[in-house]
Amino acid sequence: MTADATPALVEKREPAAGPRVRKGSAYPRYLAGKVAGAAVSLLAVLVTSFFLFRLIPGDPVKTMTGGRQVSAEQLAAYRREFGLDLPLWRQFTDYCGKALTGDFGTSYQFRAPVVDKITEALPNTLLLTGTAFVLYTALGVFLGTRSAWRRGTVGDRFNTGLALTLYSIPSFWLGLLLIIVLSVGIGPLPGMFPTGGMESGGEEGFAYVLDVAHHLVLPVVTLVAVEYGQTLLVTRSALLDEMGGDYLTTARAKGLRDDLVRRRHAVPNALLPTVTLIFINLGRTVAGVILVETVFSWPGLGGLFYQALSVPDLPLVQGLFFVFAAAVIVMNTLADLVYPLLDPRVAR
Amino acid sequence: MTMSPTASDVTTAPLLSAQGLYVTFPGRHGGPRARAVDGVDLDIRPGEIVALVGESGCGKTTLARSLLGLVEPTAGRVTFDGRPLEYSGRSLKAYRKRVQLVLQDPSGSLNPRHTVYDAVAEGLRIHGYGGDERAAVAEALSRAGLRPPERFFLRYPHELSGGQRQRVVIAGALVLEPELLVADEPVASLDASVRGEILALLLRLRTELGLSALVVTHDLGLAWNIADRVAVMYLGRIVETGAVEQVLTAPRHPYTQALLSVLPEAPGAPVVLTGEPPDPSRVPSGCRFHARCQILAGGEAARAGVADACRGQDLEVLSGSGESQVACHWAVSAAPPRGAGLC
Amino acid sequence: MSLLDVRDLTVTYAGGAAAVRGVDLRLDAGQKLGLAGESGCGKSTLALALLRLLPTGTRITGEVLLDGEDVLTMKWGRVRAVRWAGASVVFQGAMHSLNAVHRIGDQIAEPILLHRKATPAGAKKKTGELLEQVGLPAARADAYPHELSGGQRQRVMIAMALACDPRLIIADEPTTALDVMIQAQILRLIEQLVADQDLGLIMISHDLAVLADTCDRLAVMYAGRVVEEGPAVQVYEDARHPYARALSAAFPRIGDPASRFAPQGLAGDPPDPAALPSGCTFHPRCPVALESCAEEDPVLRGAGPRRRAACVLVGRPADGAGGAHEKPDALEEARPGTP
Amino acid sequence: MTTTTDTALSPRALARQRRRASVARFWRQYRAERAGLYGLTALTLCALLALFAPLFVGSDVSSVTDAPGRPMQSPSAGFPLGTDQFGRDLLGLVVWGSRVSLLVGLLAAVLSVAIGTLIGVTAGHFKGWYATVMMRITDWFLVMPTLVLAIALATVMSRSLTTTVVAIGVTTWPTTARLVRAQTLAVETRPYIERARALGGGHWHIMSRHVLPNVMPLVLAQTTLIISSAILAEATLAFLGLGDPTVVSWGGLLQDAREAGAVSAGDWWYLVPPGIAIAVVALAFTLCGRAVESVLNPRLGVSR
Amino acid sequence: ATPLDPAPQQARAADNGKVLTVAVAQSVDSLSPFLAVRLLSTSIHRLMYEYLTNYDPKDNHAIPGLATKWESSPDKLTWTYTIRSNSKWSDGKQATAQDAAWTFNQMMTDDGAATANGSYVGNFKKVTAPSPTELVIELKKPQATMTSLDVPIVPKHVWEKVSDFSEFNNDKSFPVVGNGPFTLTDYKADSYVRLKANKGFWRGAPKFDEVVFRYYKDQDAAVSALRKGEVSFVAGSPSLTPAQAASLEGAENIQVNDAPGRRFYALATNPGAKAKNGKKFGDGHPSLLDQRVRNALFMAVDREAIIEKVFQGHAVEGEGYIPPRFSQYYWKPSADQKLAYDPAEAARLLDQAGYKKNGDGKRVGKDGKPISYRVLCHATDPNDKAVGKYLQEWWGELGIGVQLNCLDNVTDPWLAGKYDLAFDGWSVNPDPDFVMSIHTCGALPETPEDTGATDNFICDKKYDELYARQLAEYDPAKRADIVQQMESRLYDLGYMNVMAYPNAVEAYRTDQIKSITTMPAKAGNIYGQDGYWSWWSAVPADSGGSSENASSTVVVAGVVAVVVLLAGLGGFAVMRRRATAEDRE
Ligand SMILES: Nc1ncnc2c1ncn2[C@@H]1O[C@H](COP(=O)(O)OP(=O)(O)OP(=O)(O)O)[C@@H](O)[C@H]1O
Ligand SMILES: Nc1ncnc2c1ncn2[C@@H]1O[C@H](COP(=O)(O)OP(=O)(O)OP(=O)(O)O)[C@@H](O)[C@H]1O
Ligand SMILES: [Mg+2]
Ligand SMILES: [Mg+2]
Repeated sequence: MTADATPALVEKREPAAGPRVRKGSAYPRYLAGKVAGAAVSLLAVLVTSFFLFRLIPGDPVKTMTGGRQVSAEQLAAYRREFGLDLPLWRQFTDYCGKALTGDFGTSYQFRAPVVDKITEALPNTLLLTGTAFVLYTALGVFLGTRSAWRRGTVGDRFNTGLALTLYSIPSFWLGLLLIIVLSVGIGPLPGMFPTGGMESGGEEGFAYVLDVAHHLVLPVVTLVAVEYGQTLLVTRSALLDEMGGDYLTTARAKGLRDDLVRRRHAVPNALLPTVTLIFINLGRTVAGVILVETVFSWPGLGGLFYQALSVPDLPLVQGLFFVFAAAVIVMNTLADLVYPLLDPRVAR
Repeated sequence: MTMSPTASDVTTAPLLSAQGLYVTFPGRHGGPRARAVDGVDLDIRPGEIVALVGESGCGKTTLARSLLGLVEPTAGRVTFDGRPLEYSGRSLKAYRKRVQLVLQDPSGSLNPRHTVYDAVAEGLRIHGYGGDERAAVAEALSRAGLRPPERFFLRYPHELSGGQRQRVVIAGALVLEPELLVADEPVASLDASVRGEILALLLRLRTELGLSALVVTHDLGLAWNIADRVAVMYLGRIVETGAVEQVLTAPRHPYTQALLSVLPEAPGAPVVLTGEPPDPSRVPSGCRFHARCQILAGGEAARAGVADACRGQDLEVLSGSGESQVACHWAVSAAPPRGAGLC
Repeated sequence: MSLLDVRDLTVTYAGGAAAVRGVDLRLDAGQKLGLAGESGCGKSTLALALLRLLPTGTRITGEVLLDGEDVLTMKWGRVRAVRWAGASVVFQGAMHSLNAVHRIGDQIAEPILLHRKATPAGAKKKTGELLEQVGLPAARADAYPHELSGGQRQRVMIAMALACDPRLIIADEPTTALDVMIQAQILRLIEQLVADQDLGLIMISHDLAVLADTCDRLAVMYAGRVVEEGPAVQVYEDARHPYARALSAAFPRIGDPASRFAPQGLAGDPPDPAALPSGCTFHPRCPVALESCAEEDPVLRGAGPRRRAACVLVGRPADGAGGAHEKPDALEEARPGTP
Repeated sequence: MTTTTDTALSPRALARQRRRASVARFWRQYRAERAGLYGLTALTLCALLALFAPLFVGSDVSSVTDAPGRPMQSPSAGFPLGTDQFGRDLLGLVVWGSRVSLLVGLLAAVLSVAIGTLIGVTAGHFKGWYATVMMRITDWFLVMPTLVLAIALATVMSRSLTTTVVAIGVTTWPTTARLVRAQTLAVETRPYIERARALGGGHWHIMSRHVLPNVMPLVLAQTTLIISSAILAEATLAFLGLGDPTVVSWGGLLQDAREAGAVSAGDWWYLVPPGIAIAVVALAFTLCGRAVESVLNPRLGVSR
Repeated sequence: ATPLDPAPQQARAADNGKVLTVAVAQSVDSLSPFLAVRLLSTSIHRLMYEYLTNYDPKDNHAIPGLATKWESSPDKLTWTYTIRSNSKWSDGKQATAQDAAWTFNQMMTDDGAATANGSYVGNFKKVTAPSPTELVIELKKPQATMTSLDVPIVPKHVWEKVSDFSEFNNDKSFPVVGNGPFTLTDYKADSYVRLKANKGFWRGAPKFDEVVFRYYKDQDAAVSALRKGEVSFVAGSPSLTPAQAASLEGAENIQVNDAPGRRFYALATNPGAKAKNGKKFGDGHPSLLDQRVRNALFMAVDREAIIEKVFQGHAVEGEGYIPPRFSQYYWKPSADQKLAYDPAEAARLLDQAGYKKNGDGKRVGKDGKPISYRVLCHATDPNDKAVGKYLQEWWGELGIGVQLNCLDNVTDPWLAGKYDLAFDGWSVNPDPDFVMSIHTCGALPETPEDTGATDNFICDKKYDELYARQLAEYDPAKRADIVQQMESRLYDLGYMNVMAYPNAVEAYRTDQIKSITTMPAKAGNIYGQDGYWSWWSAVPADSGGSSENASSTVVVAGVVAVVVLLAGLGGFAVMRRRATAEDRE
């Protein structure tokens, strides 16, 4: 503002740029910061996975050879092969160095690069969790919104009650029951769905897609049932929080119809805080899918992890652990990155 | 009745004194540091009530907090009873037995989970009061006008009205028998009808206990109501100070004039300054008010030949003592103080 | 026919709190009515009731005649049409009254598109004009609320209120959270706009001094009821109701030696609308309460030319006009003493 | 409203009276939450059942050598829920299992919440590097997939109840820490903290007298909610065969059922009751937690 | 089998053929014959490749495989195999002695190639193929396994291109060239392995057109799949549970094959682990070195109860070391030698050995501390845990504490000798040499750092003498006699207490499999045979032609989709209606 500005009733001039940083300039920095943070977290996970699993009692090489007769030289050879003869810190630096180039070593039990084993199983897990994620998020948000808007009604009580109940059910148990009821079939109910696996094998083209979809139903239903409740509850309470908002009174005062007030103002605002949760949930679901994969024999990461732990197949365990944690980190970071694009209030 | 009952005379040694006080905060997003308090000298003598007025964000609260040692000044020092304030835990604790703070928001100042009794006794417990805690609490409450005190002991803050809450806060301060009360906007959140009671209480305490007080406010009427002396703050610095009658009836600084002119009661055309409160992280050079100064913009300063000084020449920090002073090139050079009456 | 005629309006919240109890108010076009009273006395409730914006479960009785049409008995469709086009509101907390995730331009344009069936381009143009009108560059339409300062946001609210050229604007504490200087800016702005466009204005505040300065007429509320009403300056300077009097005394006049070291206050707590005292609701705090005040709930009665007050000491039916003379003395004596 | 005017009360008595009053108030409000009452009733029943289990089932329910029935008997008058693969009475086992499941849930939740609260409060109160380090650690734990980490921990340590408790406790605290820290930060901005500091209160005073009581409701609600997830986690770990095989717990029963092939054999009585028990208890804790949360509404920081 | 139930899915049709689907619980570790060690993978290799010899399904004696006949030099150091000329690789090339020689040579020279079966060639001096039909193996010293070299012979011309045997998993390009009864055509990790019948197989084409091994992590899912007809055969891991067997027994069209197993299930005792160089290691409880203690412990184990309660009849009470299935070598203790279940006698023995009960009723060791044994158990084996519970109670009665150490992976404490007792079990081969050899002193590790072939560190002079004698004995009957003496010795020592011989409990659908060869043919098992007999011999049931399974899948999926869609639309409509009805405030 210049010195000879006439004190006027109202300012006509744009005030000089305040401390708030405009979107264009700050977002890249914010983005860089978040990405750097995520990278640091990933490194930390890398370190953890290395040391955590060294704590598993047992000599991996002896375990690997499964009690077959092996001479000390041969054992030493194996140790050399897997780099286990080096001092821990060397193993660690080697491991980190390789991991940074995407090489997690060779699985002890499968004799295949860990990365290959993971990339083999990852799409299956993603298919399962992705489908479930889309469904439970949609369902949770939809029902949560309805519940909040009709708070206190029978429908709301039923919705929240059901969500809480399903939320309290162990997923594996629900999966088992679903297998009994819908897969094996009880009473007059025929077994409609396959008992496990991802495909019957042998189908091609559209039949293959249908076959996989058919196999997908029960695991997805299980996941959706146990997961949608949280989204519902969070959406509901976020919307209830928003419903006291004065801006809704403003919107109503403007003469907007009730459903417009909800659609245009309340719900979008309430969903913002849920976005983070939704993303984080996806990350966690990827890691939490172990149980469902076990129950439904789904050929995904969960099953692989379980097999790897019992050996312990150190490289595979480490790789999988890294992937699980990375899923969470990546999703968290995505949430961080998306949030400011959606919510203009957040630091840009 | 124009003089306060205990109007302090200018020669007594100050009880609390700030000398060249600077407080800066780190700027946001790596921006320049915010100079919240930017060179303040201020004395408070025993038994005196000083009002610190100014618009929002000018640094009043920060100054008050630094006087209590709640923020460490970047430069300058605070002296209490002749001794500079030390920032070690122990000496701060001892200091805070003698100087008390009352905050703007009485509801916020009371822990919702503590009863009135606990809230008042808290200070005693912190300082390991040896005497009869119950009696002390009861006395402080009744002194603050909550009578009979026992009726309030077990109440929770939410069971009290705003005025009662503020009385509890004041009682909590009084129970330690402080020598100085720093009240940061003590009535800003209270209803108009209730606030008079609290102000009356402050005045009564001054008469009964000889308490000195620094009352921070943005309400000039409040200063007129209870203060002996007023200091007008602008952008981290005191720009005009003096006896209440003088400053509020015959303001010399253009800023004070503008503040007074926008009061609903004020005669004459209001001088509405443009824009928002200025930003302490970008204090203009020269007179810090020059960018918004109606005198400068209206050309009066140029006529007085100080326009360039206003834009480029820094002003001295006003001394903390009681006499009437103004930090304005124009007021100092050109205009003799206007009549003492209400213009 | 007056612009707004509120008759015996009573609002009871679902919990049983009688927030507004039989209020009568009139407002002519081009007139400015101030509504004062301490926190919780029902000012906002009254304002919301005028447009039926209160939450479901609230009981509203009486009549709210807006241009002769009763808002309370309208069909919802009509109510929505009246909202904003007939009467608009400037709410107190602009930060919360604006949707934080929409651009302010869109928020201003929303009612225009809704009520005026304007094209988006037309609405955009009008939005720009409105912003200029309240002293913001039209380009700021792209800003989000958080990018504006408190005063600017309050101006956006005002611009929004003007969007559909309403006949009546209800300003609910438009300046409370603002700094003195900004407060002055906003008040000037409102005054100017009202004068330019010949609108009816209801301005709500707890700052009697501000209202007296801004408005033509002034109504002072206490516990859900208007206790005094009359020309603004008269009510402020010479209130008839003891509460109104106490309230106005709480605003010291700088330079007035009488208020030096003599802050005026009113002892006691504001009443709880869910458990109101019997009789005159003010009697527990009233410095001049009579025995009968605990039983008799006085209605508004004439207290001079175009003035009304609800106090037994005012214009007792038997006393006729003479009553107006006695009261000031009686009240003067009853003033709470200064320490 | 508390308007007791007993004049001869010592501060201690006052404190006690105050506490009693606030408990009474809490209870009054809790009673209004219907779902919370259902949860509480269910919990009380479960707790009583668990406590007095030795009285009506006897500790020899889990004995395999003295098993009274034949393996895998379907429900009958003698065995209302049938028998397991050793011929033990399943009703007795489910009742007996409640002891372990509740105990593990409780201990794990207490451990988790204790860690979380400690870290949350201190990280919220002390700013600077301490908070940074603590929050980094928390974040780091937060991105660890809980189940995976718990499985890993359970694998690393020997199979015992302690392992289960530790594995659950150590993996679930970060959410509590974050919540508590956020709440602590919120409380720390309250003027009464400033007032306490101005009165001369030190860190300990502020944390113990102001912050902790104000985060307690949150912690209480959080504990209840975490117990529910800890019970689920215990069941999950046991189901994956990572529990102590020698103790009877609901998750362990489910795993036994599965290992015995009860699912495909259609022996529903072996599979359904433990699952329902888990779901009911988890639900009950969740309901209680939500009720507590809504009564104390820690987000507002004010108990009304 | 309800009216609505779509008729059990028939043997699946693909390329108009009969498919035999086998549910398996193990995942494939590797499809490379040089790397694979798991039972599933080696069984698949049996189907994919020919081995030099095979086992007769009736009595397990060696019969021709890729080799039509074989002879050894008198000193047993040179073995000459005649390779058949009617075996072709699936890419049309002839399988020759060169392929066999190359396979063995790779294993002898490349560490990677020796990973799985290196032990067979450790003693080989030289392997040559003088002609396409002649394979000569020269040994360093005599080797008993020369007619049971369980090594898949791979096609040289294909495998030559492999650079790193330790990482080549043979699962990238299909079909995989082989010469067994089936050809591997497809594999998806943790999903399925698909093999196609080799129509030109020399022994005759398999009856099924395809064999698919489908992976079910969960055994219950596999059993359910069998019930529904999704799979034709379920083996279980290691066998179906009693409850599953019981429920399947009543089911329509399902045959439960409860075959005498080839496994023994034992309780091994740590005899104080030591290496050949005399170094002792591990920390076995010293009291267990006293034979009376070991015997007492075993006498307190009620084997009948274990058979009845844990195995629910699907096992045979354990006595000698070798299961009765191998009748030739089967031995059982005489009445007075037998350590029958007798807790009182056990207590007496313990008292006698000086381990008396203290005031708390606990027996006290020589160190004055109450005795508590760590029992190593496999967390993945329900039987271990179940029996463990019984042991806890039985031995608890005796005054001895039991601490069950159930681990996913017991190898490590086991090899380190850090246990007191352990659940043990081996599958016995037709030739008992291996299972006998693991209890000789020679099997001990060279040093504590090595891993020996030993099972649980037993080293007994007398046993070793007998072992040496049976090695040199070529008369089967006499050799059997010596083996039985060894079993007797082992029994008396009490380090290896066989509790049971679990049956192999499997089930298959009779509406999909008409007949199938078990091994031994009379009361034998199907899955995990020492040959390819079961799958090669399985005859499809003649059901009404190929089933419409694929289409029924489509139908079901379609129905589901339609229902979901309708429900969604209906819900949406209801909601819309209500929304408009409630369009107030
Ligand atoms: N802890 C802090 N960190 C950074 N900046 C601060 C901090 N405290 C205050 N400030 C800044 O210092 C300046 C002065 O703040 P202060 O609170 O002292 O003003 P004030 O005069 O009390 O205003 P108000 O009337 O609104 O209370 C403001 O610009 C504020 O943003
Ligand atoms: N939704 C509600 N439900 C129940 N009571 C309410 C509700 N809203 C307001 N009240 C009560 O009604 C009374 C009047 O409230 P109102 O908001 O109208 O007061 P106000 O005069 O606007 O006060 P302020 O100056 O604080 O804005 C208050 O006591 C308040 O507690
Ligand atoms: Mg302040
Ligand atoms: Mg209001």
